[in-house]
Amino acid sequence: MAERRADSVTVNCETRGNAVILSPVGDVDLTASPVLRQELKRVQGKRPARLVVDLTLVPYMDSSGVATLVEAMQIARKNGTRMVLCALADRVRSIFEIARLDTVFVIVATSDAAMTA
Amino acid sequence: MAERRADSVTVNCETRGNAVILSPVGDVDLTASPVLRQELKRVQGKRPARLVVDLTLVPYMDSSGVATLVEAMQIARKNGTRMVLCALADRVRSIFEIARLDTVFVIVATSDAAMTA
Amino acid sequence: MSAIPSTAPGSAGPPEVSIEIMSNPLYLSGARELVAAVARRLGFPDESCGQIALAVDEAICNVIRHGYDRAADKPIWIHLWPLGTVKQENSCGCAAGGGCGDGNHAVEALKIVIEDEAKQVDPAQIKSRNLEDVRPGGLGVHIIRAVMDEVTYERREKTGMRLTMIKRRVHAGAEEVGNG
Amino acid sequence: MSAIPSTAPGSAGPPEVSIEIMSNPLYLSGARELVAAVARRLGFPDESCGQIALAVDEAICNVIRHGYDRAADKPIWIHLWPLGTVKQENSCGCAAGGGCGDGNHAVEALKIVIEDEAKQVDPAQIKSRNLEDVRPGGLGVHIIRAVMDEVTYERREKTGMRLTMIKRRVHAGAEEVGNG
Ligand SMILES: Nc1ncnc2c1ncn2[C@@H]1O[C@H](COP(=O)(O)OP(=O)(O)O)[C@@H](O)[C@H]1O
Ligand SMILES: Nc1ncnc2c1ncn2[C@@H]1O[C@H](COP(=O)(O)OP(=O)(O)O)[C@@H](O)[C@H]1O
Repeated sequence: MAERRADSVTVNCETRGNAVILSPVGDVDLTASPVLRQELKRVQGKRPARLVVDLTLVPYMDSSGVATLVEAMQIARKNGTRMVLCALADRVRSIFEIARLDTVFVIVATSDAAMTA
Repeated sequence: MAERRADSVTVNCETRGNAVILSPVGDVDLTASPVLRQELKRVQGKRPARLVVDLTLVPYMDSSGVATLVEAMQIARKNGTRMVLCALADRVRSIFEIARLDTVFVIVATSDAAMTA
Repeated sequence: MSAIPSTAPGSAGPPEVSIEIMSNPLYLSGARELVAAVARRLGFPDESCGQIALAVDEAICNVIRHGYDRAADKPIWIHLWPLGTVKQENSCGCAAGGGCGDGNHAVEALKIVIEDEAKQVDPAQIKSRNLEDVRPGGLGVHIIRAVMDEVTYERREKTGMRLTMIKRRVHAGAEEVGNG
Repeated sequence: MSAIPSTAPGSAGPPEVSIEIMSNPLYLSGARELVAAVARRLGFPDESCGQIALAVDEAICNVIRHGYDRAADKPIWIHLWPLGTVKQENSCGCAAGGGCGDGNHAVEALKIVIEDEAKQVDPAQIKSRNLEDVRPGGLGVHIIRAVMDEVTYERREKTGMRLTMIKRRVHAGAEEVGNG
């Protein structure tokens, strides 16, 4: 399995009440998305009430990253977890728009807003 | 003559009392340093008491940029202008250190400090 | 119809920049950063530079995943041609060590060609799916067509595939999706 | 003596990444961004990535300025070899669209070779000046030698020059300045 590596992407994880906040750091491309995917699987195994993916420190994402988040959303729906994305850079937001997924995901501006969205 | 171009480097210019503050925006490499050089020549023609080069928005500089600043410093000395560099990114500061010019130039941390250094 | 005729200045002759990488995802970031930096220097707006980087990334990912079935040691070539006139005003009376090269003035578009030696497929099979069906994957070709002005897949003469993409610097009107 | 023997894994065989650019300063930013991104992805610390970008930039500037006398339409080649073992763990059981390639684990160093077809000069003449003498210019070769671990200039077989630079990922001790 892919491990977390500073040279690809790092995924920070924080628990706040019923919510788990995952914050990937770095470009989420074909080398990095398996790392993010593994972290998502791990925290989703705990079936949190809320899963926030904070993209503040993700300057770039390609469709492999988007696919990873779509898969996580499907698991979240099955588990009854509220999944929210926050703090998307313009460049990252635009790939969700192009893929017409900007209305499929719950996307908010800040990590604070993500705790109540 | 080289013109200012957003796609290479832009040089903002501000006058504050006896001081002229030049703020290049962008990488100062072989394509950009002639633009910076022209601006330096232009403002040095006015023989200001103080010339501040604010490098806050310069993420990268190569030796052509350093050469341009050395030339400007020699003109400043001849003219009796106090020339100060401020707000160097680590990467930019290190090229001055490698070239052993970090003690030849007056280098300060902030643009405020540059007004009195 | 192509808005940039194939006879536009710059479209003939060797590419101005060529990259050859091994088909290892390790080199994706290098390839897209190069292409984005070249586009920025040619005067493309930031948003377009990001789109060009994304299209190149998606295209290389597809070569690695579909063309080479994830083999990491096969060649992928990326060639860049600025279309229009690249002024090569490459000297000036500047200080020793100073240089000059402020010369990108009339670039109209960037042509990007990505080639491989992978298996040949029917270009008509390289197409996007219905996006209404929300599921992981199946977005790459849609993204490439959405962000670039012209997109053409074809078989190379002997082995492998060739993808030709054009991004215009200034848009005449609404974004067109090329047909290929 | 070289700390990375020329028999180190990865030093034989074709380069993993090659770039060919026209000798136009327009393409400097693309070349240095690619090399920095590759180094970052191979696990080099940020400071080293910046140094590698700087050395590549200075070396290309010198080819343009001294080798080609600022002609903008001549070829310059940049080749990259990661030395040590590049794991090519390039598949995993991930979602459609997800990929894998987390494989750079034992890279010890990056070898960078820059070649041109310019005039041939005595490698001994490519040297830095006395830095005590503060004047514009004359810093490029000093910078290259200061930031890279090994630096060798040589004549190519027929035309042009070849510069071989090695940057180690982890430093055994103090920074060495290579002789060449
Ligand atoms: N470079 C390529 N070589 C061969 N087939 C390709 C290539 N690129 C895309 N395809 C085909 O087009 C389809 C759609 O690609 P894409 O939209 O990127 O989604 P995905 O790769 O997730 O299936 C792929 O499933 C594949 O059949
Ligand atoms: N690629 C090259 N081809 C030929 N000569 C070179 C090359 N690089 C450097 N030199 C020689 O080495 C000298 C020192 O180069 P450098 O330290 O970069 O300073 P500068 O270029 O400002 O003179 C140059 O003046 C030139 O004579």
